[in-house]
Amino acid sequence: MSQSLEHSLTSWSGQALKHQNSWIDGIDARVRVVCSTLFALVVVSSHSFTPTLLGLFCAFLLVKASKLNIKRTLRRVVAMDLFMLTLICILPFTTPGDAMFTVFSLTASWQGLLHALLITVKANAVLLVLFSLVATMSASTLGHALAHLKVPDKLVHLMLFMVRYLDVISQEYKKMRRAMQARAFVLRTNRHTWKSIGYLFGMLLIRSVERAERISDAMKCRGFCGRYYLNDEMKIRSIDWIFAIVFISFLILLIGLNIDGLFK
Amino acid sequence: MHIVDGALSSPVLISGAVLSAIGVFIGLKKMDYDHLPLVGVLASVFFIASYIHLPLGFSSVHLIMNGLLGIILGWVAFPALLVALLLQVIFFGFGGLLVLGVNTLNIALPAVLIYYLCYKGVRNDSPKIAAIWGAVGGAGAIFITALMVAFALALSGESFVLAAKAVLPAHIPIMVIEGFVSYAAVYLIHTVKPEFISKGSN
Amino acid sequence: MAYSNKPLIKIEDLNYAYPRRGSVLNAVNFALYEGEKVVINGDNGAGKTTLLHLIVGLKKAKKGKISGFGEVCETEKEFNRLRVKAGLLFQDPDDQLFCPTVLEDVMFGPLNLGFTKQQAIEKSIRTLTSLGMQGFESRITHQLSGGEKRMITLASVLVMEPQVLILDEPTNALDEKAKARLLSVLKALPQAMIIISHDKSFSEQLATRQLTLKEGSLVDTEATNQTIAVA
Amino acid sequence: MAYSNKPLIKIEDLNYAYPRRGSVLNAVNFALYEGEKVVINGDNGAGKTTLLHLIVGLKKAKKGKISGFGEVCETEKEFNRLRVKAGLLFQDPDDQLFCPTVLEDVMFGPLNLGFTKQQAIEKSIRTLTSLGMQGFESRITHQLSGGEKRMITLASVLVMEPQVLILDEPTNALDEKAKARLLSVLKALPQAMIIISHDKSFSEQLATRQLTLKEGSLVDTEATNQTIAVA
Ligand SMILES: Nc1ncnc2c1ncn2[C@@H]1O[C@H](COP(=O)(O)OP(=O)(O)OP(=O)(O)O)[C@@H](O)[C@H]1O
Ligand SMILES: Nc1ncnc2c1ncn2[C@@H]1O[C@H](COP(=O)(O)OP(=O)(O)OP(=O)(O)O)[C@@H](O)[C@H]1O
Ligand SMILES: [Mg+2]
Ligand SMILES: [Mg+2]
Repeated sequence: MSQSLEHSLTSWSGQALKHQNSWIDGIDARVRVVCSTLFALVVVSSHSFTPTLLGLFCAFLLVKASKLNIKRTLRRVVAMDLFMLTLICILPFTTPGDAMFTVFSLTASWQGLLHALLITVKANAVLLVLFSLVATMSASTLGHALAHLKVPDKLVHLMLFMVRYLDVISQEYKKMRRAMQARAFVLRTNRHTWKSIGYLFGMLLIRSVERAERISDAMKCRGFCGRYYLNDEMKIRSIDWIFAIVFISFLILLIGLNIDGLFK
Repeated sequence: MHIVDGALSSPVLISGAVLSAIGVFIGLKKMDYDHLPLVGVLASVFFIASYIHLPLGFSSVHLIMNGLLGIILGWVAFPALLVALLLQVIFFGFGGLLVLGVNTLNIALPAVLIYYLCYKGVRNDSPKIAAIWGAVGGAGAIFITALMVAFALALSGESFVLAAKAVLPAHIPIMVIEGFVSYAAVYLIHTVKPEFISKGSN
Repeated sequence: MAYSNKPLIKIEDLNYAYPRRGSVLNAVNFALYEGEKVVINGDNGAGKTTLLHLIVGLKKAKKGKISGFGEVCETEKEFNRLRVKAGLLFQDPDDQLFCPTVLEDVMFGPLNLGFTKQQAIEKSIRTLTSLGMQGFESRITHQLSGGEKRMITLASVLVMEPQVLILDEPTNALDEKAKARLLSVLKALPQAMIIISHDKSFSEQLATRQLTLKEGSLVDTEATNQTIAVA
Repeated sequence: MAYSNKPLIKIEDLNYAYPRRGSVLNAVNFALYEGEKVVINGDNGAGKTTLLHLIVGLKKAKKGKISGFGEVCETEKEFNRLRVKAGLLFQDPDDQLFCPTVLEDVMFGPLNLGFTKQQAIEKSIRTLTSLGMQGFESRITHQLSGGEKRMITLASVLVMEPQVLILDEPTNALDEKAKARLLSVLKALPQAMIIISHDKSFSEQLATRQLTLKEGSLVDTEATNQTIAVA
């Protein structure tokens, strides 16, 4: 399980999650980022099941609409849900309330279970919306969108640099790792393993720093004078407005359901 | 250690986000445009650290290496880790969007603390002594991270106290491993390219 | 061939040594004239890359004089002016392509030179088109193949309209097709060039003059070949 | 030459393709016998490195059978056993050298095999001496020259006493002197070898058999030369 996730991690170099073309790809990146952030805000601060479940339902619709590769999406969600499982196991015992059952004189409460389930639903809903709206663009598009949303310049360029060199450096890592493997190195739980990995990591750092020096040199050669530039025109079109309005109306509905819940 | 969305209470989320924002702000102030390639490249090295899985008995743990990052980058660790964590949330679903502030704080603040704690030590002339400080930094950062995760959980409600208590022991093996790995890494850097540790920070 | 008598780039008695290492360059003398395409051969680690970096002032020589376009270069500012006129292509294209998309990367130079965004875009697209790379503008740089990366780095240097091109192993990691393509592009360019290359057939087709960097100094390739033949 | 009739390494019908790319290897068949020194030529990007990595299981073939020393290898564990007996020298020495000092790097293999530290040190020093690299033990790997790095990586493979040596462009980045030195070392070694090399004179002096990797399959070099001569 964690193995397969590790694999997708090592081969990621800033590309979007695997998906087929859909109308969501046509929507402005900024709108998608803002909508999913608002969605997260509303869903996470909800108190009752109705709005969160409705949010999860909406997330499912979006996953369907964005034509994400279901297998890969599931792999990521299940990884998180395994973690949530521990929460579901612990919370009923630590939350006081109506007894559900008792083991070893520990009482599991319905309230605790519900609380754990609520958290699970929220976390899943947020993730699925992120996957379908944001992860369906490449990391550099995301960077451009963030720049337009007035995220500090340095932060955006830091992200773009990181995405750019992730692939280069992970290739170097993989080559060195393979060379170790070729000399019959097997990962074990012992000091030899940790020392070797430490050396590998240190060497990777040194090679990366040397590369950073070369990149700086290359920038100087092109007259770099302390400024970076981004080029892209993002235009909001009517479909973006429509999507934003529909989505935000839905969020307002969720908020309304919450207030209703409060008054009851 | 990523906390997921929905678990923490709003006050914890908000204070985490505010504190992280301050850290990121200081980090960005300390980072010149000239340093961007270096920081960007190092941030990707630490992204890669998180997919180095080491076996631990029947299970496995992945490296975090925030201590070493802190030693090298100081306050700049905040923006570097924020970006790395953001990408991990969006493209891999590790953690969550609203807890990003808390998660960044939990990993980056220890890095900065370690920077001040081990600054002198890792710059010692003897590689062995420097490496020992590196090990202290590596293990110490995980320790502080675990402590902060526990706090964030405990502050979010009575029902999380037990989970919070479990966090610390669960991190002890990782502490040991990171200690050894950081020892070797600092030792290597010290023998191969000593100017890196003394120069590559600000 | 009649050269104009003023060299574009001139190096006199250049010396360089890395810390904790013996000297790498030892009294190197060299001059590049208009219209020349000079190929520099040399073993690995001979110091070829070091020489090129010294020429454009990325490293500072311990001793020796570098003049570009008639001016002696010493300060960073002077070298900065030299770098605009002498475009350097790095050995590893990955070091040079640091912007997210191709167009942004090619635009980076002109924007630094003070062109407006609109002008920079136009210049970039024109350069890309002249290299036959039209349609690549919005491609993501790190997802290109080796040959494509090489062409884009060339475009990002050419867009600055340098008078001299300095190429560090441009055929590195290229397959035959990409190599042939690059060769025809380079042959058609009017600029004077300094080219490092291990590739015999490539350099023979391109060079107007061949030099070898050996034991820290530049010698005529033919001369070395003769001594080998004699020995 | 009389070969013992059991091949050390045998490949049957090997296929490989990188994702998002056409097939690289296409029904490759090959057998290596005791005492052979097989040179594999091939253009850049022909898939030579890929082939070597498949043989020792660093990449997993999509289709085909690899057997080493009489055993079919499929799982990671089986390949690990194969790797102990078949030492692979990487194309770029920098990828292989990750320890701070030479001695530590050479010791890495024996330690993986379960030798004690003391034994590992003794073995390493013996191997270094046999390659004429005594005195390099405490040198820092990152600061060695290309030729020295190559020799150290060779030592770090030989110290594991493999029965087969697999060398990926060992003369890459070597100057003439270092090349001659490596040639004499390799000639003196008793192991069977698979060598990738672009260097004609080097491979002619070393090879007992020459193959060419072309369009995804291995063919006799002489055969290809003849077809070229005919064409
Ligand atoms: N930063 C450095 N610190 C110390 N030594 C260095 C450094 N960079 C290069 N060297 C050494 O200086 C020598 C010349 O290096 P250089 O890169 O100029 O060679 P080169 O001729 O370009 O080789 P190649 O054909 O491999 O590119 C080499 O021996 C190299 O090891
Ligand atoms: N990780 C990878 N992902 C995708 N394609 C790859 C990868 N590694 C290699 N390739 C491609 O596979 C082909 C074969 O590569 P390989 O490295 O085996 O060639 P080679 O014969 O060793 O070349 P060289 O002489 O340059 O070393 C090349 O076209 C290369 O671009
Ligand atoms: Mg070079
Ligand atoms: Mg190869």
